[in-house]
Amino acid sequence: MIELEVEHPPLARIRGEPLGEPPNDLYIPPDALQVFLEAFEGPLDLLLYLIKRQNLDILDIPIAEITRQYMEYIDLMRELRLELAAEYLLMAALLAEIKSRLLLPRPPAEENEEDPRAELIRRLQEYERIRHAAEALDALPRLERDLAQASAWPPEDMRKPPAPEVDLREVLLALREVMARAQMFSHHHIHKEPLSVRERMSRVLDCLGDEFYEFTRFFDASEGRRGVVVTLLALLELLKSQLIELMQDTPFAPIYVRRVA
Amino acid sequence: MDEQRLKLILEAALLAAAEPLSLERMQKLFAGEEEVPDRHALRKVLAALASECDVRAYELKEVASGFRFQIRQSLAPWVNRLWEERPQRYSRAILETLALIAYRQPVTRGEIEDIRGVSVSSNIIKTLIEREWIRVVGHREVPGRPALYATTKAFLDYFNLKSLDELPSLIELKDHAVNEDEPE
Amino acid sequence: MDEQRLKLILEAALLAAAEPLSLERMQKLFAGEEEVPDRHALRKVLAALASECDVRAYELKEVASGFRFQIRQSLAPWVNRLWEERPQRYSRAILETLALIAYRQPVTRGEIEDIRGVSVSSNIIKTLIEREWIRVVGHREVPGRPALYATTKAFLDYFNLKSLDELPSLIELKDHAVNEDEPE
Repeated sequence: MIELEVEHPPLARIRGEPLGEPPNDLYIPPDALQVFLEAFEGPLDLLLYLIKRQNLDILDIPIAEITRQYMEYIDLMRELRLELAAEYLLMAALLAEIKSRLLLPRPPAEENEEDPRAELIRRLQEYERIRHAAEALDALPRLERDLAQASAWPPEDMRKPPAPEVDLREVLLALREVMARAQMFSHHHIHKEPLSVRERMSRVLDCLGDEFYEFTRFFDASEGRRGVVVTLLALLELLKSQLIELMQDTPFAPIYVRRVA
Repeated sequence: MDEQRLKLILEAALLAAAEPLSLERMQKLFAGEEEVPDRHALRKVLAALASECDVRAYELKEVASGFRFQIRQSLAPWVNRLWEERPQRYSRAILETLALIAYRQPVTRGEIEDIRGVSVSSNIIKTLIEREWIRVVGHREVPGRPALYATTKAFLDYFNLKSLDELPSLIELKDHAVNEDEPE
Repeated sequence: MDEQRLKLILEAALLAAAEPLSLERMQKLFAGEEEVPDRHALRKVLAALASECDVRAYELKEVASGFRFQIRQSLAPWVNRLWEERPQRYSRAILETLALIAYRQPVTRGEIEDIRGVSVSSNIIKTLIEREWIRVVGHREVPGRPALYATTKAFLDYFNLKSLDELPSLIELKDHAVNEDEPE
C-alpha cells in the first residue's frame, strides 16, 4: 500500500492541513504508535526509513521534503504526548538548519563550500552500515539457537567435571548486590514476607498438577498454627498473582483449588 | 520419516542433551509433525546407532532414566586430565539468579531480568536445572506461558538448610553486612 | 602412540569437555607420557576426525578458543525441542551495539552513541559484559577516561567464528557526489 502511494506522492493533499491531522500515508492507529516509536532505534533509523520507503538515494536526499515528513512524525508523536527522546528533537533542529542553509542564496565566493548535507549523509551511511552489520551478525549461526555443543557422558565411575562448590555467603552477597542495584530494599512489602510463604507457594503449585484439589487438603494440622497460617498466606498470594483459582458450587460446599488455565 | 533422518535426529538430541533421554522425551522431539515414531521404531534406530559406535570413543548406554552416549571406560585416564587444571566457579550472574529464585519463587525468567536489569541467558537456567537446584513448578498464564522456577530440596540440602526460612530475611541482609568471618 | 589410539582420545576429550579445546589443552592430556603428540600430529588426527563426521549429526569446528564438536545447524529445530526455554532473541539495540563494538573496536560508549544517534543504556553494556561477549580493554585518555570496549573469544565462539576476519564484511560506502542543484 505504501509502495502504491509512493508512485503518486500524496504530498499535495497534506499541505495546508492543520498539524495533528494524520495524513493518510502516515496514519497509524494511536495504540500502534508507541510500538511504532519503539520500532525505531533513533532519529537516524527513522530518517533512513523515510528515505528507503520512497526509494530515494541517501547521497541525494531532498532535504526539504524529508524534513517535512520527519516533522510530521515528530508532531504526531507530540500530539499524542508520547515521550520523545531528546535525540529526535536534536535531529529536527539539524534538518531545519540544513534546509535553511540550502535555501539561502550562496554568494559566489562560497561556491566551493561543502554541501551542508554532507555531514548528515555521512552519518546516515555509517549508521546504515552498522544496521546491516547487526542484521548480518544476527543471521550468523550461533550457539543455543542454531548450534549446540556435542557432548557425551563421562566414563563410568567418574564424576562429571566437578560441579563448583558454592558457599551460602556467596549467594547472599550476590543477592545483596542485586537488591541494592534494583533498590528492592525500599519496597516495604518484601521485608515482611516470610520466605516460608514463597516456599509453600512453590509446593502448592507443584502438587496441583492439572486437577482440582480440595482446599482443606493443603492444611496439615501437624504443622501447627504457624504452618496453617503459612499455607493460607501462600494460597492468598497465589490467588493474587492469578496462578490459582478457588471454586465453590454452593455456599458451605467444599472449596476447590486449581491452576488458572 | 526415513530411518536415516531419524537416526541423525536422535544422535543430535543425545549429544546435545547432556543427560539421559527417555523414549517419551525422544518422541516429544517430533511433536507437531505428521508422523511421530513409535517406541519400536525408536528402539530399532537406537540399536543401529549403538552398533555404529563400535569404532568410536563412546558407546550408547541405557540407564534407569533413558539413553545416553557415554565415553568408554578405557579412555578415562585421559579424560580425567581435562578437569585436573581448573577448579570451576560459578559466575556472579548464576549466583544472583539463584538467589533471586530462592527469595522470589515462584518466579519467571522475565521477572528475574526485571530485577537484575540484565537479560538472563538460557545457559544460566540450564546450569541451575542440571545442578538440580531449581526446577519448573508451573507456568504463568500470560502470553508465552513463561516457566515459573522454584528451588528444590536438593538446594536446601546442599546449603544445609531445613527450610527457606533459615535464609536471612532481606531486611537482615540489608542491615547486617554478611559476616565474612562467621564460623561455619 | 598409534594414530588410531590418538584419535579415540581426542574424540573422547572433545566430547567430554563441553567447551572448545585448544591444541595446548589437548597436549596436556598426554602430560607425563613418554610421547606428547606435537601440534602437527594433532592437526592431522583432527582432520581425520572431521572427515569421519560427514555422515554424522555433528561436525568438528574450529572457533576462536579451539576445537569443538557441534550439532549441525540443520538439526537445530529438533534439538531445540529438548529444552523448555526458548533461545534468547536479542533486540536491535543490543545487536547494533555489539556490531559496533565488533567492527570498530576498541570503542567507547560515547563513540557508539555518536554513530547510532541515540544513547546506549547501561543495561545493554551490562548484558554484553555479563555474557562475556565484550570486555573493557583500556580507557581513552580524554576527560572522564571513558572505557574502551572490545569483543572477546567467547563472542567469537558463540557466533561460530574463528577470528574477527570471519565477520560478514561491511557494505561498501558509495562516494558522496553532491548534487549541486537540489530541487526545491
